[in-house]
Amino acid sequence: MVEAGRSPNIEILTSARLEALEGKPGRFTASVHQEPRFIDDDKCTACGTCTMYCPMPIVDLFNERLNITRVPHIDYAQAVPTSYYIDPRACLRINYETCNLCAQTCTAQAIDFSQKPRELSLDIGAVILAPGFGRTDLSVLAKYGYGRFLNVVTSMEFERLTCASGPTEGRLVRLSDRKPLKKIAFLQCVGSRDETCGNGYCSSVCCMYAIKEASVAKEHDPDLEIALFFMDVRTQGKGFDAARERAEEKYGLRVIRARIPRVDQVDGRLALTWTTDDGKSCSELFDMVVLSEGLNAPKDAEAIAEIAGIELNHYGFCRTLVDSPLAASRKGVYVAGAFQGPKDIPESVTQASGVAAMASELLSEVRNTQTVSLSYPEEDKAIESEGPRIGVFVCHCGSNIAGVVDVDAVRDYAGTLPDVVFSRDTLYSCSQDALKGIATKIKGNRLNRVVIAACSPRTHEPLFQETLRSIGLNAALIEMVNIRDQCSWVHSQEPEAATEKAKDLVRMAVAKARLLEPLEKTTVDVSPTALVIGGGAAGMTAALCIAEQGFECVLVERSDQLGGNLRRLVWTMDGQEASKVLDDLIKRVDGHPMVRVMLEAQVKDVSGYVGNFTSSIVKGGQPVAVDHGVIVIATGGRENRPKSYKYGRNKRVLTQLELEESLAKGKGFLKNIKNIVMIQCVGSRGEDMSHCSRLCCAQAIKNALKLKGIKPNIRIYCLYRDMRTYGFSEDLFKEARKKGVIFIRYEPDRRPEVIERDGRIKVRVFDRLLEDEIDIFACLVVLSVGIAPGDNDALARVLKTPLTPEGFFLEAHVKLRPVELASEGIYLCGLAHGPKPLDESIAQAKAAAAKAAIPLAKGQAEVASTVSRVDKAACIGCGVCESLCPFNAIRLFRVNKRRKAETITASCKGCGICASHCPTLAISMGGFTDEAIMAQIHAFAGEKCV
Amino acid sequence: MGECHYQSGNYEAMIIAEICRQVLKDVGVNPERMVLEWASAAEAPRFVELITRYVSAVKAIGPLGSAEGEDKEAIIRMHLKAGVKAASARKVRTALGKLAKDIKKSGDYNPQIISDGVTKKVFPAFREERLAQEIQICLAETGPCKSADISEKTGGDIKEIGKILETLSRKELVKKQGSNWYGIGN
Amino acid sequence: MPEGKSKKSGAVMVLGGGIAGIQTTLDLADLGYYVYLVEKKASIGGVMARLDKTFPTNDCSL
Amino acid sequence: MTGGVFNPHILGFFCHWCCYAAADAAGVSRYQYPPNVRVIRVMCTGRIDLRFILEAFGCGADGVFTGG
Repeated sequence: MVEAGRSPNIEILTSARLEALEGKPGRFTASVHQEPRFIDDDKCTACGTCTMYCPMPIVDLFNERLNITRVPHIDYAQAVPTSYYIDPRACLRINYETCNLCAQTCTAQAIDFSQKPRELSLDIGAVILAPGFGRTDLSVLAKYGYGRFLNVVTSMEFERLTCASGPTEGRLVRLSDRKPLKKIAFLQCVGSRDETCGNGYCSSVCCMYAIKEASVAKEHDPDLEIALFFMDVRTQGKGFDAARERAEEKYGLRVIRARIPRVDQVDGRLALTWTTDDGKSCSELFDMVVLSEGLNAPKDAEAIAEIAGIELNHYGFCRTLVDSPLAASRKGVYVAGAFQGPKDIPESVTQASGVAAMASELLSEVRNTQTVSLSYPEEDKAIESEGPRIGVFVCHCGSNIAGVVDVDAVRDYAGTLPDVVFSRDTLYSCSQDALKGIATKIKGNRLNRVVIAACSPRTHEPLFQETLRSIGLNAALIEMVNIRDQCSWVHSQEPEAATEKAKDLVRMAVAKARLLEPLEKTTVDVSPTALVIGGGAAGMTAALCIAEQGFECVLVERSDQLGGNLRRLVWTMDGQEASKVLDDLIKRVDGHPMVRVMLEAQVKDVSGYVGNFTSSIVKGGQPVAVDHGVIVIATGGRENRPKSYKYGRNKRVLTQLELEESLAKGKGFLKNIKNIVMIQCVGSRGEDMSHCSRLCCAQAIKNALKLKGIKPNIRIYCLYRDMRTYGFSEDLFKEARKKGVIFIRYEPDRRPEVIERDGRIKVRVFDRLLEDEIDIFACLVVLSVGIAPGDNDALARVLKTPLTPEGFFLEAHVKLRPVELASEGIYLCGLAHGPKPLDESIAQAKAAAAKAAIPLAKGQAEVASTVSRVDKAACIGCGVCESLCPFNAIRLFRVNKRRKAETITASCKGCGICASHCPTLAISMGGFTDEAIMAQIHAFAGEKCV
Repeated sequence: MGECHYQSGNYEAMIIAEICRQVLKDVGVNPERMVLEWASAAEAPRFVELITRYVSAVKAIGPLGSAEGEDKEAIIRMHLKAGVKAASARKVRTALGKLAKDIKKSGDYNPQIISDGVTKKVFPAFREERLAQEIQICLAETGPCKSADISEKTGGDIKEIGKILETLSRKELVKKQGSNWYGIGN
Repeated sequence: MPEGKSKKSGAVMVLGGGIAGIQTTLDLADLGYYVYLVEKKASIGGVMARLDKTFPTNDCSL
Repeated sequence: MTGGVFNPHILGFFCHWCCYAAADAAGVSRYQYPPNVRVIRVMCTGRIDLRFILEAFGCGADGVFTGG
């Protein structure tokens, strides 16, 4: 969020909404209406005085109405833009021309009631709709006693209760009497899979977030008792099942398969009644009931659709197709996140990068035409090489620091420290005018090291580094001292101790500043070509998308034809012909001038780093060297071949894909087939493979409906553990039930058995409702076998990237960087990342193409300056650093027959593990050298150290 | 155990914390003076509780040195000075590096494995190097003395000190004359 | 390629400042486009900013 | 030392991303805690070398708090 706030090429328009959108793709005009904030962002320093003085309390919407705040407020401390705003609805000054207290008390004079609403007209090339989702409306919640009983809360309210900066500071208490909680119940599918409120779909995320909220609650209070009421446990994301099972076992969460119809209150506690599978009826009392509310279409969906000229689906979400999941119905308008359909954060982030790629495709020829890149004056090497001339600036931050710390005393004390030639206090060092003042003082006194004693470097260091760069001083020659967030704010009752601490911290910073060295921000040239490994649906989509963005792409496919698993698919989930999608992709790939396809080719070795990879690809026995800047892994996955269930030993036992292929050959195949038994999770979730493959339930239902379409009176049984038809595929599940498909649930410890007797096969399964074993005679048994990882070991070793325990590639961060690998410049999409349906693979391929195009678009990769540097003479080539580095950013090279370590600056993240483990202390970290830290330790002791 | 921004940084810190605890015990400093805690960016209340609890714990232990024993302050300071030298010695750091490498390869960072690894592979090397450093400091400061006085001053038992004196004399850092040992200015 | 006199605009409008809006805005800026991020509330972050921790890693959501 | 009461001198090594950020968040919410800790910011707890901790104690620190 912070980066979005700072980039010169991003303009955040808050309290604004879209009024109209005209024009055609590449040439739109959008008119936007913006309400005033009544506080000037640049001036406001978020000190909070206005909130203290405002007499008008209002309900805090950010905290789900659980506490009160004042008219001038900020949603939460780390909000971006980091400035307060006035809520006009309740403001006395705006509505009744009285009060004006906040404007008087604001020391930064940032409050301005003369601000008016603005109408903006923006010339844009593409529109991306990401308005998120709407909340479940009260009528649905009221069915469960929400609004009548205080202790019935929604999951969002529960989030605020567990949040450390929330209304109860993380203490879990009953809202009715603030007593600590003992027993909590989570009700699933509130406002989802519920015909009565029109939301027949499944919201895909509630099962997983309920488990998370339960675990967080147990962390707060281990002896809490928690029960969760599920219909199907739908935790089908990557690593989700594993996380859920760990949580259930570690926290003793009780999972009950029942849907609670209503909630009653019995002497202050909440009563739930339900019947279990075996007919027993139970009822229990709970302190709190959390309603896992689903994700609705945004409230203003119709308005957005009408203005943007796009179509919605029958649930009010944006309508998209399986083979182009990110494009809304109007060309040039794209959709990402929950507005396209209920989804979790990892998928929203993936789709967000995906639509960035589509916009970048549409506007590739006008790239960099409207962005501004800052230019800096030449660095003044002379000053930097002189002896240390340190300037110390001690900030008042209005009263935030000066109210507790004696700033003058600290300023004078700093003046006495060796090498400090200038010391001054400032009222607000982060305000525009103070920064200019600091710049002139630095030039005026020929300072070459700067110490800023103010707030946290985490938030403000870049701001001061920019100031240094703007006057020709290297950005590394600054050290910040946190005397606000970690001193005055937290020791407000002990002013002398706080002042003493501030002096010590300044002394330590000056000691470090004395040893600061200018650090080069090295940039690395990027060769503008991408290498895509794997020619399946994901690989082709990624290659096409990179080429459309204007960059050359080499597509390597092991087999002799493109298509991968897409070749075996017959129908997509929304009924399109899969072969049409396949042919279209292949035609566009073969026809694209920027894509070079290499069939029957395999990547044997890859060397280099982001921007400068060189791969040797073996094609027809001959190694071919290819230079490229980035790599996209799209090696796909493989249909699992189960060993059990008589598969391979009886020709009437097929997999879902095989069924689809034979159905496509013609109806004759079904001539004397009357009974079909489908078995879900074959080989998955605990058998050959531990993971759930996410798409087999939907695929089974699709095939069942195809069968019923061809031969309506055919009998189909589906034996399942959890029907995981998440999102809109829930409709298909309902339709299958309507068409008479019989669903029988089995427990993992009593899996169905395929029995062969004199040529006929039957399936024995324990039916929980009848509490007895039943045998179903089957003319055909169809197994949903799930997706196993391709043989990724060879490629993983070549690229030195880790694999997950299940054998898929491990992404850098499951939520924030889902399509990137830890090592820079390598991206990932499709089944190689994990099992997923076609539309998610395509969206992920676009996302990978977007991320891969960034270094290509920039032409240069800028490298952080706090990287490691190896002193070759001291290095004895022991290799400890190479083995410990999490980013393969330090490698051993042969330097005239001796082994020496060397940093790969582009990949180094500056964590410093190598430096702290080097036996000969040969590695120094930019900005955090051993000497600097030792100097700080000695300064910490002050006089005490000998 | 919040997730470390650099993925494995916090695991390596656990190994260093373990060696530090064993070293502090060895030089007579109360190991509870050094703690390694985890608090993610959103766990401010947990952080405050950790700091408050830790400060009162240190208050209970008392000032460094005098809390460990009335006359011990000077000796502990010498142990620590030698300890820093030992922690910079290549032999010790290689042992630590190798242990970190093996544990990372095994991927099993549970505390028992770490503490066994440190006890067996790293701490002995550290203790030997510390004693060696102390002998040289001690001889340089107080002049020649018998191995018995050395072991009493450094806290190492006679056999241990004997062995180290052997290695030091082989490196010509010390010389034996009669029953006294002399430091050679290196 | 677009016909007619009007050249394409090198800017993009993103409607909605939640996690999806912010992520696509950052990517577009990196890809060399000027981005207008239109958010109806007074601060960006959307629903995710209200979450305490987010699955499956349970690290903070800021 | 203020008065007779022993006031420990503690050195903290805080990791920039986690513990240092938690300390900032504590400041924003204005939690109060004892002022005895002086903080050195490092990019990661993995950066903390055994030498630093021993040097700190050698220089008279009564305690070392490493936070990740």
